[in-house]
Amino acid sequence: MSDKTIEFIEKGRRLDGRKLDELRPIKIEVGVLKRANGSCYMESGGNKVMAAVYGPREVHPRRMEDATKAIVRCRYNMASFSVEDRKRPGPDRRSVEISKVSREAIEPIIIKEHFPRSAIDIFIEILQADAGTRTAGINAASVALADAGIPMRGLVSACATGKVGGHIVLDLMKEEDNYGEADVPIAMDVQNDKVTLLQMDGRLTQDEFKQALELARKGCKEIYEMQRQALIAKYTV
Amino acid sequence: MSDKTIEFIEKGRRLDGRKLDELRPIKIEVGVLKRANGSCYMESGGNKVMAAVYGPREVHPRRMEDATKAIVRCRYNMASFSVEDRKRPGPDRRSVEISKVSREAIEPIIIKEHFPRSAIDIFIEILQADAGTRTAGINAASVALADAGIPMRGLVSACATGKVGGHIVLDLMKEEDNYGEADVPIAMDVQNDKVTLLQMDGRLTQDEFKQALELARKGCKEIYEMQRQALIAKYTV
Amino acid sequence: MSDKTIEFIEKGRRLDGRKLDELRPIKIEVGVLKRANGSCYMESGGNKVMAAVYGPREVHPRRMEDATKAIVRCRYNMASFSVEDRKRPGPDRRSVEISKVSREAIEPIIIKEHFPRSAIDIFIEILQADAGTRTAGINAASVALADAGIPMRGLVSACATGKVGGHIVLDLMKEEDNYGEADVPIAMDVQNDKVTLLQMDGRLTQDEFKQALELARKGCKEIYEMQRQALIAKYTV
Amino acid sequence: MSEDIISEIKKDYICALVEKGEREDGRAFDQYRDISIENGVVNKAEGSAYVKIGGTKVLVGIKIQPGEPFPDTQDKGVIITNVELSPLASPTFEDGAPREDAIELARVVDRGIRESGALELSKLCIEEGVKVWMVFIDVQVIDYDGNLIDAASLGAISALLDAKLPNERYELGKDVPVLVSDLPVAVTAVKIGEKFILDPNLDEEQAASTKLTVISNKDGGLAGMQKSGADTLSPDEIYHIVEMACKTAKDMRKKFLE
Amino acid sequence: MSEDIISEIKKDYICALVEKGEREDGRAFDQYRDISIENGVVNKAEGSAYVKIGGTKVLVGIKIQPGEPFPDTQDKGVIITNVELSPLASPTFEDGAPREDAIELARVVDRGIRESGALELSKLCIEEGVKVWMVFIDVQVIDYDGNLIDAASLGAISALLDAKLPNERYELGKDVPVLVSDLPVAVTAVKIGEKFILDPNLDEEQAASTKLTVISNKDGGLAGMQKSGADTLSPDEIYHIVEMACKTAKDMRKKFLE
Amino acid sequence: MSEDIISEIKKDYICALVEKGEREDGRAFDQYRDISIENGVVNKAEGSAYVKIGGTKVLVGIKIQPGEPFPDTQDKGVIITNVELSPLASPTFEDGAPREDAIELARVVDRGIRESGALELSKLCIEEGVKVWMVFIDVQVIDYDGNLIDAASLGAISALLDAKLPNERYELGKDVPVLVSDLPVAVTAVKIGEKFILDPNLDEEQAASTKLTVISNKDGGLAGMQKSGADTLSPDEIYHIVEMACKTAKDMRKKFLE
Repeated sequence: MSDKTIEFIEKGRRLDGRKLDELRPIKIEVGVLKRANGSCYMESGGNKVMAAVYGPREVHPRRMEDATKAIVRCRYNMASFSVEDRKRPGPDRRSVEISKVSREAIEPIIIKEHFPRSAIDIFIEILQADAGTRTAGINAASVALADAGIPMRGLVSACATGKVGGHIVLDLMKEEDNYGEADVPIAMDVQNDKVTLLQMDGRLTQDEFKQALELARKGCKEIYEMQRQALIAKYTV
Repeated sequence: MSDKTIEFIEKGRRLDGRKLDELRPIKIEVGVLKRANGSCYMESGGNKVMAAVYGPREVHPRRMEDATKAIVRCRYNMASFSVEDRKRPGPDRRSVEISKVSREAIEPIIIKEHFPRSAIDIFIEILQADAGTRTAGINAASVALADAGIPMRGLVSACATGKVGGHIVLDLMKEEDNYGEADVPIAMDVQNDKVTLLQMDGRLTQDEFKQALELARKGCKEIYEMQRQALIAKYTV
Repeated sequence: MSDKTIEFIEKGRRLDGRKLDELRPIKIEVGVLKRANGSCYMESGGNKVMAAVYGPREVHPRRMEDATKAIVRCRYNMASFSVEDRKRPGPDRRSVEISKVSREAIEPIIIKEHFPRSAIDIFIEILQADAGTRTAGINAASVALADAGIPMRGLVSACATGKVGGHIVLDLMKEEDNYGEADVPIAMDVQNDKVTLLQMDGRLTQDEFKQALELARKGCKEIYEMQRQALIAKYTV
Repeated sequence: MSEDIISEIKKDYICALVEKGEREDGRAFDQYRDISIENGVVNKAEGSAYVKIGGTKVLVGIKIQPGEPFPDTQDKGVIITNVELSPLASPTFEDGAPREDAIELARVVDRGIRESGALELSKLCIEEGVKVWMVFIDVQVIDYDGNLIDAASLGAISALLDAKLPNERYELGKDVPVLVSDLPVAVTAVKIGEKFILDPNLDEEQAASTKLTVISNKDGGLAGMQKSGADTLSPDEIYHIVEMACKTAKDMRKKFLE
Repeated sequence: MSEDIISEIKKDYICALVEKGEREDGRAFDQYRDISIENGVVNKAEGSAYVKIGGTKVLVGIKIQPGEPFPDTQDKGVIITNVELSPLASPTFEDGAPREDAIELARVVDRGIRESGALELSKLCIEEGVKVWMVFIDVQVIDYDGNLIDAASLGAISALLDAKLPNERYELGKDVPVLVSDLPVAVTAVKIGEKFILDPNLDEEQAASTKLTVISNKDGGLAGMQKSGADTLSPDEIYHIVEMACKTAKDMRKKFLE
Repeated sequence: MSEDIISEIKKDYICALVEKGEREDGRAFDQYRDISIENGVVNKAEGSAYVKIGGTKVLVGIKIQPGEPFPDTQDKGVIITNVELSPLASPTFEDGAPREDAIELARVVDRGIRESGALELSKLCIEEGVKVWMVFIDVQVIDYDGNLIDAASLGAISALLDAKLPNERYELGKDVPVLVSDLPVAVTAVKIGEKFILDPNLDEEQAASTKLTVISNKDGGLAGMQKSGADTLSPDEIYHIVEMACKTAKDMRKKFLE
């Protein structure tokens, strides 16, 4: 978040021509990988994300297993070439945190009790990054879980809202993320109107935050619809 | 150890006004932590040290356990902000060595046979460092063990002696440690007059070494008395 | 491999006076270590190599064991002082690869079925390096295995050939390795005329490669004879 | 945190209490345990704060040293926040690589300081493109009895208020206090059953299904949020927590930071 | 790769097929699965290639940045090749330190590019002794169904053909394509029983006792070889593979790289 | 060192022998096993020594390279000592991060060289504040049959006596011998029952309850001490060991270093 002067909004349109409450274009492909039990490739603006699910499968190391339910693990990773300056391979502090909050964003909708002593592993690879990779990853992972046939209470849909040039906008692009005033990534179980991921960076009044959350609700609903359509298209004969 | 010219001793007094055989002020607080089974906070000159003891408890990993007695483990650590130049978190070679010699200094007085297949874990955190952290840590750990109710043959009491400006002195302060001629950290089971830690850096004649060890004996006795008083104060109704 | 102009071959002789198909002097000592089950010290040109074999012994960690045969492990390591610029201790990517290909070069001749659920560990230390350390290490390890009494189908013998100044030559020395056109390390089970290690760096025509492989065959035979003699000398009363 | 898992009985007991509007230690739902802060406790640090919230104790030390700026912020100082979950503080903290808990904790504390504008990074520039102040915020957890994040955040801002730029040591003039432009305070609520309580102690933290930390500024606005834990929150629940947190933060700020 | 170990029955079946001159998926012994390459798929990379060989998928990204030359090659650019066996790509790829497989794979791909002369390192010098181009070849394995090495090698050279030197970004003039001087192609054969087949799929790879990768250049000459696996090869078997590999590489080069 | 733990019977036997004034291999209590030192064995190293004490073998190599001085000792060279417990040397040495034994060993050897004044660090300055000699003392343990510390210490000083400053390689003039100003020798005693013996072999080391290493200089003074192991020593026992060690060191110095 910085104070660099950019005219983010002109005549109700953003730098890329979007309206304030408009998502970037989204493309979803289901079941694209051979080895994984479930997978999803998703593009969202300039983000390109691959998610894969393995499981339910045996837990290694054994001492991590839970006798009453499946454990869920998640690894968010950025490919070295996904960002402007090459990223060193391997986890850094940022990706460890995102792996954790992504897992916690997804876990509530998984019916873990069906698979005691087993693991459900979610892998998210960011192949090209353009602001909003964590929410894109959660969206893809949610579809990949469905593709893997993991029993779920619904889907998780995620997007970021934020404050840019004084306005609350949906789905921040790179410049808005870098130079905007606040960034609020949110994930929801849309069918039950429940928030599963909530983070906030930057500065907002309480009122602005409410607006941001309401806008995210709208965005998540739209994404949910696209996720559902992609799954239907895949699984309808 | 360097040859920098400092007038360490003038009229029998040291830089901070102490006599040659005088300890720095010591403050001991017993049982200061809630979670640990035993704990001790100690100040000794400019050193501030916290020690905690956990155990006897299960051994992880299991293959380390001993069927005939408890194993003792010790971790000496310096907080990043405890020294002039910030220390990177995590163990370095120095702290690995000090952890080892501290453990070996303490182990002889623990009656390990009482607790087969279990572990006694000693954690020493240096919060502020001012020469003599290892001996301060051992002193605190010894009291923390007693506070944890671990059966012991006595207490371990430790202090450093050294050679400064040609004199054998007790309990080196920072400048004496940096620019003095020799440093001899010693720990003793005072009641049995046995040495449990002995290291020496720098150069001493055999005679000087004897003087240094005798002086340390005196210092350890004084510290023992203070440790005992602190424990009595804590446990007397 | 570089294009630096060196006159590698003059009147059929190389920089060190060797003929094109001539090995550097080799010295083999069998059973030089007390603790290892088998060992071999070998000098080959300027290379000084120690190999040790431990096993068959229990496998740690247990999950690596094979119920039908012994597992073979191999660690190739260069001492910090073995090369011109001090090498940082510990494995680097090069040594991980060489450990793998060395293991695979040796494994085919070991009769692993004799020792289910056990491990045979091969350790190779390069004490002085002078081009051809991996083949020297394999030669030493092969003798150390025999010294350890591990049942084998034969011996593995290894050497490098390469292209230097337009000629195919045997057993590259440092300058030839650095500035020559190609390098082909090869290991063979000479008695059965089978190749167990084959790598190639640089550029060769198919015909040149055949020449290189034929020359390596000759070199391996000579080395095999020396390995055999060393073992006979050691084990004949 | 396997060893920290409290018995199902204890958990049920806490849930039942909360259901009835009560807490184990008699506190109101929005009531903190006793808080104390001691500054200037580490003389080798440029600033320090020893914070106790009930049984939870953290020591925060600030070290400030000159260093190189990042290539894309040549005229700004650098903040580096680290949390050490010392094994001294809990039977479940093990030696070794920092766990995801420690990393999340450090990053949330860091964002609170950074995003609130508490430190003006441009004031920490010594020579543009060459030398800037590196501000290390090191949180040493001493005793873990729940709600680390509020303790660590409070310790961080309090230690910064205590800190001086060590100009003299680097021959840059006289030591001056670090300029602190805002006073972010983190307040954490956890969900137990369908209720929300502030400042959970360890047992309550174990019994909770999820938590939400809200960091707010002097002006009452938000400077950061972090939901943690695998349960959901409805938008209304979130608004409720935000309101409760901002109100409580105001009291804490007045009492401990102003 | 324990979980990848196919059942003995499956293995016997594959061996029996090969013995009869057949393959599971009906291919001839020297026939590859369908190959496709897509370039320019990652806009943050200076070059990229998404390669599919049957079910195997790898994404190769080229990043090019200025850096310091090595002390002994002051006038030469630097190539750094890395392979990530993402756990996404196989149930047997675990998170953590790179395994010896990944390291071997990266080093063979690297040597193919380096030794073939595909990149003229002296053309990658910006200022002798001070600044040269660092060319990072990062191979991300996306789906692992056998024969990674050929896919990774093909992806590496294809991504280099797609790559531009980012002169503009570093104020060094206009962006220009990376100069690629040769087109090395890796072809891998595995030994099943006494036969040799190219481009093994995962099952065939598991059933094989050893493999040999042969990298050849535009002029039909060899630019690298690597035997892998704990079985032997006779000299004649090696010559047979080399010939088969060079011929196949020529076809692949014409079809995908020229 | 679990696998190294000798049987209780063996241990009792050794203790009983020592009690009677005898040792397994017939040595007197203050008698070393055969010692041999070979210098100049590694031509890539600036100095080297291959030391055998009975079955124990260590190879010490000295590498000397220019580098930057530490900020607080701008006019002094740098000594870096490292010990590798190669898995070649013992069934109990595993691959991986250095164990506390290796670290302690390296640090004691290092202090012996450093504190004795054997190397005058100010003579290792090339250009104050800019460039100094970095002296790497690398101890490779080849065969572990007890008393590593004496072997490693002896190897370190002997390799330094063998070492040359590689001035020519760095265009700083002619190569000259490293100036060695003192000859520290480490002598280690172990306690078995109530007795003390020098130079324990592996079995004796296993049977011992604690040990004390005493490093002494040419002038007979002490230059370092390290007690190791979880048993106690009385002051008188310590004085006894010190005396025995200094006397023995004098003989070893004369025989192997002067």
